[in-house]
Amino acid sequence: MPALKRIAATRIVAQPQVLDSADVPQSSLALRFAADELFVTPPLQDETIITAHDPHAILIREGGFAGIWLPAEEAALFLARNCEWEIPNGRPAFAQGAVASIPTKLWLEDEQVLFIVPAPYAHDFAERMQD
Amino acid sequence: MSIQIPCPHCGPRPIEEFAFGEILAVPDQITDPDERDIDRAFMHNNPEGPQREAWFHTYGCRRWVTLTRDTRTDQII
Amino acid sequence: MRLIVDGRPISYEPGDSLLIALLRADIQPTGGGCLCLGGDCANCLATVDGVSYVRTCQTAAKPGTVVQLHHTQKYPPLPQEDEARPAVPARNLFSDVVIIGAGEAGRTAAREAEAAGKSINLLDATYGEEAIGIYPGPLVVVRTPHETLHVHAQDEIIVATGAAEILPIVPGSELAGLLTRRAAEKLAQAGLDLGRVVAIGTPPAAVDCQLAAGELLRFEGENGRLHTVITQTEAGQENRYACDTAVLNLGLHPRNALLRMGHNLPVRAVGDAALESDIPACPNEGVVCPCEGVSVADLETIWEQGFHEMELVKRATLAGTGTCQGSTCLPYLRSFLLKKGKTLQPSFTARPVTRQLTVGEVSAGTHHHATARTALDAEHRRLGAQMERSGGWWRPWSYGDPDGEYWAVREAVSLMDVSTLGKMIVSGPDALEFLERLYPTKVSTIKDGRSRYVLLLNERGYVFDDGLICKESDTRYSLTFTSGGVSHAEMWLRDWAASWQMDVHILHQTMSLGAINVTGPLTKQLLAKAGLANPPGWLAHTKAEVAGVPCHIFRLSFTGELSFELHHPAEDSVKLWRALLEWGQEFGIRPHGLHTLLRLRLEKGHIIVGQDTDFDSTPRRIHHDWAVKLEKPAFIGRHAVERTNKIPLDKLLVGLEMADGPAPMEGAVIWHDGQFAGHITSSAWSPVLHKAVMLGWLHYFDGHLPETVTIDGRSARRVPVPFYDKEAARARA
Amino acid sequence: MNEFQEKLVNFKWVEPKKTYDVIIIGGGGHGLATAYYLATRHNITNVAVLERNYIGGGNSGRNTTVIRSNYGIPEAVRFYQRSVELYQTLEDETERWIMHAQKGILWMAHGETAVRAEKARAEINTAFGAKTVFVTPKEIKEICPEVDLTGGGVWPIMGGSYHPEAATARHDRVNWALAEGAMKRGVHVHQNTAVTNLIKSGNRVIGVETTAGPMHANVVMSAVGGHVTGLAALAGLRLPIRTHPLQAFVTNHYEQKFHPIVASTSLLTYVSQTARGEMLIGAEIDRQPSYSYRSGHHFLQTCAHRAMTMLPFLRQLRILRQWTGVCDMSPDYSPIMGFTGVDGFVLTTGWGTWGFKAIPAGGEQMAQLIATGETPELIAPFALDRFAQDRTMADRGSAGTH
Repeated sequence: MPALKRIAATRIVAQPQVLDSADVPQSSLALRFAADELFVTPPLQDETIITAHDPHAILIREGGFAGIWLPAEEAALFLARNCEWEIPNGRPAFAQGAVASIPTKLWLEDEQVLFIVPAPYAHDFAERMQD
Repeated sequence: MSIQIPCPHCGPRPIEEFAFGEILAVPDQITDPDERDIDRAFMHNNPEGPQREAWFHTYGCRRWVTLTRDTRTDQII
Repeated sequence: MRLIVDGRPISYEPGDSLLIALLRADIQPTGGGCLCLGGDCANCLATVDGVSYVRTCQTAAKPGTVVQLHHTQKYPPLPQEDEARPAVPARNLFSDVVIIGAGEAGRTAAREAEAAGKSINLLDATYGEEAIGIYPGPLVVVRTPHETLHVHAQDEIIVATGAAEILPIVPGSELAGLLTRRAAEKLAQAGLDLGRVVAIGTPPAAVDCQLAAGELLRFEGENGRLHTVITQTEAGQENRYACDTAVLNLGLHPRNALLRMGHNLPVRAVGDAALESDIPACPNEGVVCPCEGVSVADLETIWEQGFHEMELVKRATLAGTGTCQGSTCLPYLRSFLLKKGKTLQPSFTARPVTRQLTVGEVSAGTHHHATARTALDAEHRRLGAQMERSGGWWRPWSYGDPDGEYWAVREAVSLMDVSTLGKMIVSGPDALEFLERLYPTKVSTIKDGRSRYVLLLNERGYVFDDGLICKESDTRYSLTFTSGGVSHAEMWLRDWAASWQMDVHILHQTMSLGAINVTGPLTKQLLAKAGLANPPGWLAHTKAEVAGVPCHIFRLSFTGELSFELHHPAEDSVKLWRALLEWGQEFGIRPHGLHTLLRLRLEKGHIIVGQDTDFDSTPRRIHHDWAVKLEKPAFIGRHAVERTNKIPLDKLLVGLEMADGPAPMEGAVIWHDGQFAGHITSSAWSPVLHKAVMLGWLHYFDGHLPETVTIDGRSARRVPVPFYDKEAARARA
Repeated sequence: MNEFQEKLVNFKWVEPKKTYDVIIIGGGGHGLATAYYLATRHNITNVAVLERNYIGGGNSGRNTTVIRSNYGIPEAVRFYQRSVELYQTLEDETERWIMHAQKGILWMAHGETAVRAEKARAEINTAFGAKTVFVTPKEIKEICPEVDLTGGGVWPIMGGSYHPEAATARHDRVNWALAEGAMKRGVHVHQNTAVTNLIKSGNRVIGVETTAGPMHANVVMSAVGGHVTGLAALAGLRLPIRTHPLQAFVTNHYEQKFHPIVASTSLLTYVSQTARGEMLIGAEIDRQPSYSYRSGHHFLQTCAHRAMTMLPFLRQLRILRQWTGVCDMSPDYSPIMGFTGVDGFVLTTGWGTWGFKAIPAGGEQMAQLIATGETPELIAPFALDRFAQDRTMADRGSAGTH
């Protein structure tokens, strides 16, 4: 079975404008789950980039998501079989919604695609990737 | 796929990704506080036509989307 | 190249459909009836590779295909499941325009759309792409021989499905040897010998035939085969034409079912599919609906019985409810009703599916709801746990020895994976005000580092969830909810935060945090060994490392014994679990499952929302008035609680015990003086108390609650809860 | 002619009168049954049933025809058991063939908690007159050999409840038998007659405006299905009703071999075979309220998938058609019957997904209520004012099921 691995990240809930202008390190992957929610992997070293602007921001060490990279072609086939909404054309792109009936986040690059699901669904997701 | 709900954060997604939430409204003509309470707790406008609704994007951003849907056609206005 | 038909091999030519192959071998699939070769009629059905009702004209002949004919007047048997049959995959396609039908009209529409810069998907039934329905989206679902396509249109769907030929319904139309004009042309092209051909109406191209004069009256034949066509001239004279094949051109009716089911969707028809239907004259006799064997005489009878609406005629005769879904009979039904009722009634409703599709094919691309697994799922399975779905999660029901698990909690130390517990953080300047309005308890009196058990009420004043509020600071609280209730609770919180325009942040972290409950009288010894020197006091919480894992530790007790709930990053769950199990060995540690937990908490009289509570459980009805502070000016459900408090109580959730004998079943009926008095919501034999203890709904009789009741024919007594450790000395030890 | 063609029913259509004793709005099962029982039990025949379309054209002709009484609360078990029994004698009484067939329903439990729930169902049913027993997987296999006890390896079957008196009948024929029975005793049934307003005198409803002109009556009853909210509003009533789609599909016809009705609350689906050999498969309501009557693909896809999980042989059956009704759902999943607080206006609604099985008992009881002016004991718990009185009738036995 394909192995999804837990992703070490920081999950942040903060004011949207603070997230808009957050100085997230270039090397990290920052995914905007919602207007007021940001997922950053690897975990933020310096939380003050958020807390300095929003003292009530919530930042947690987040290990509750699991992910897997697939080559673009393989990802496209899996998505064609299991995704009932249209994947954005641009690259890189972030998209989220039901894939194989599991809430899924996608980070789409030219050559590869990262699939992220809540870790409690990683087992079922892997099974569905195999089908 | 089916009816599409336009999620402002995630884009249009099939209705099955969302949980339904009606936006309740007690008519002004009900003035007795107890009657207003009962109305808000149990009664529905249940219109055949446009209805204000909220949909929670369970499979995406996990936030509420509000919209107006015509219950005769399921079209989102 | 051969097929197997009813156990007999027959050969076929490359490119043959199954029907053409059968006709080459002089086999009529259903024994007779006019064939259309267009996928419209039901006269070419057969069971193909185990699937019945296959339109053989739409199915390519392949080597080794097994065909069983549908014998007339008998339904095919229900199949056995063929384990080897693989699941059919789905494929999603997206384009601006979807065009159904690749005939001339469809191709023209495709050229126009492309010229306008649109992306298109053109579906061609001749390649086996059968559109079976149009749905909101808009979406066209398409069956192909290999997969089910979900073809999504951004702009519009164009129906270019053409028109079907009207079939004859006169006496004798069930004979073999009848073809529509297009069918005759296709067969001639495939090189079949049609014998002596008589044509009614415009004759087929490139087929030698005799033209029949006059109106079609009936067919005659022998052994199910046509030998004579009989027509009538205007003067009333009968003409007889001896022949082997009759070719009929009786008019067209549009294949517009897809268009009709697409009303209010961006769907339009082009070409023949957009035609108005020809309304043929309805003959005085003959079979109108070959699928269900409905004759003109039957229509006359049903009309006389008072069935006049199209839908009622359809339902009373069943005309139009067979495999072809009205493709044959609909024009004639309309014509008959026009004649009788003088008005042209609309076609009956168009419903999916319009073409052929199996249950397996339509289910392509779907999955069951996923059941969540905690980070410890594999640990439980490795320990031999029986897993149970509960609140959307897989949870250990028992590790095989419920009694051993029970005594480990009561007398030693035990672990339970409670990672499924709902968890959220609320933070912000309005956090306190937000929670005050949300919960019926007085949140402002919770001190820093303390937690409190709380109910969640809906606007009806009914309890819909429970959990804890844990204060971290004046502007930050962590909240817990039931495993099954947290998703709804998240919606609830976000909805109210928006409605009240509260300046708060909300984070749902159920899956981010694992949680292990360490419980039993020896818990402190174990935790000390694991590095926790100063565990928090009763209802306090603190952050500290346990076994090297950063934990948020909550002191509370659902089991009735000394308990600490260790919330920790989910990625550390396995490390923490294994460390505690290992270090706990000397204390006799073993994990317990839900089965044991249900019994432990029942002895303590702790309710489970959803099991012990009902849809209409006000705090008063479940004896939790203490959790509601009506002196607070506003909280959700407050008005309803006040209002319903004025109504005399009709039932109460109570504790019951039985002096001896086994525990009654959960759900058992409670009787009082022979009258219904309620039912049991939780029931278990208590090993520590040596009796059956229960929670149940008990009704009031004339304003009084019965003291003794009958359950299972035995006497039970109403008692206060908790049943065990009434002073909570053990939990607070 | 096929063996299932209606041969016995003869309708008598007449012109409407200006005045009736009772006007019933809605020519579905409940409206027709009320008229039938008014005529046969109370000799009240100056009655009109007004149907805006054709009789049985709403949910009465779109449901999945299951008759059962294995509900979760005593009041419901008693009421539906009355209906089960009335159905058993309806053919003899009307001398019409409603294709009543006793089949038994198997309710699958896929886990320990569900096993407890099905045992509890058996317990409460037995106490109040409905025959339901808990059955083991082995017994399930005997009753229904086609079941895959492993549930496709995903939803294993650990037991279930079996309710042998559960039956099916052909929905249209029930409507027709009741309509004809009422008509031949003098009741008027007017099709294609839509009610456009209620005629009131003060706070009292005294008649209806219709597309065929005004008609007056002492009692006006709403037996309207999904569209009840708009009608009740004309009487000044707000209802605790939301109108949801309910979908189902059938396969082509197969040899009559599949005997019981098989249901699963976890899988939200149920399966039976009709007298004509179609496999009939249904599900829970769609969650969003709607009056669109549109069939959905997601329903068809998931319902097919779930049904196959229990009954793998379904995989190879060809689907014939799917359809959608709209049903009036109450907040507590129980019906609402009786007086409304508006004089002259009574109501039967909240039939959700369980209206068909209640037709005879609902009609019988509402007829008694109209004839006597008093609420019969059997339906007293289902009064509209229960919500204000905090006496809701939440029934876990009705949810997820039909």
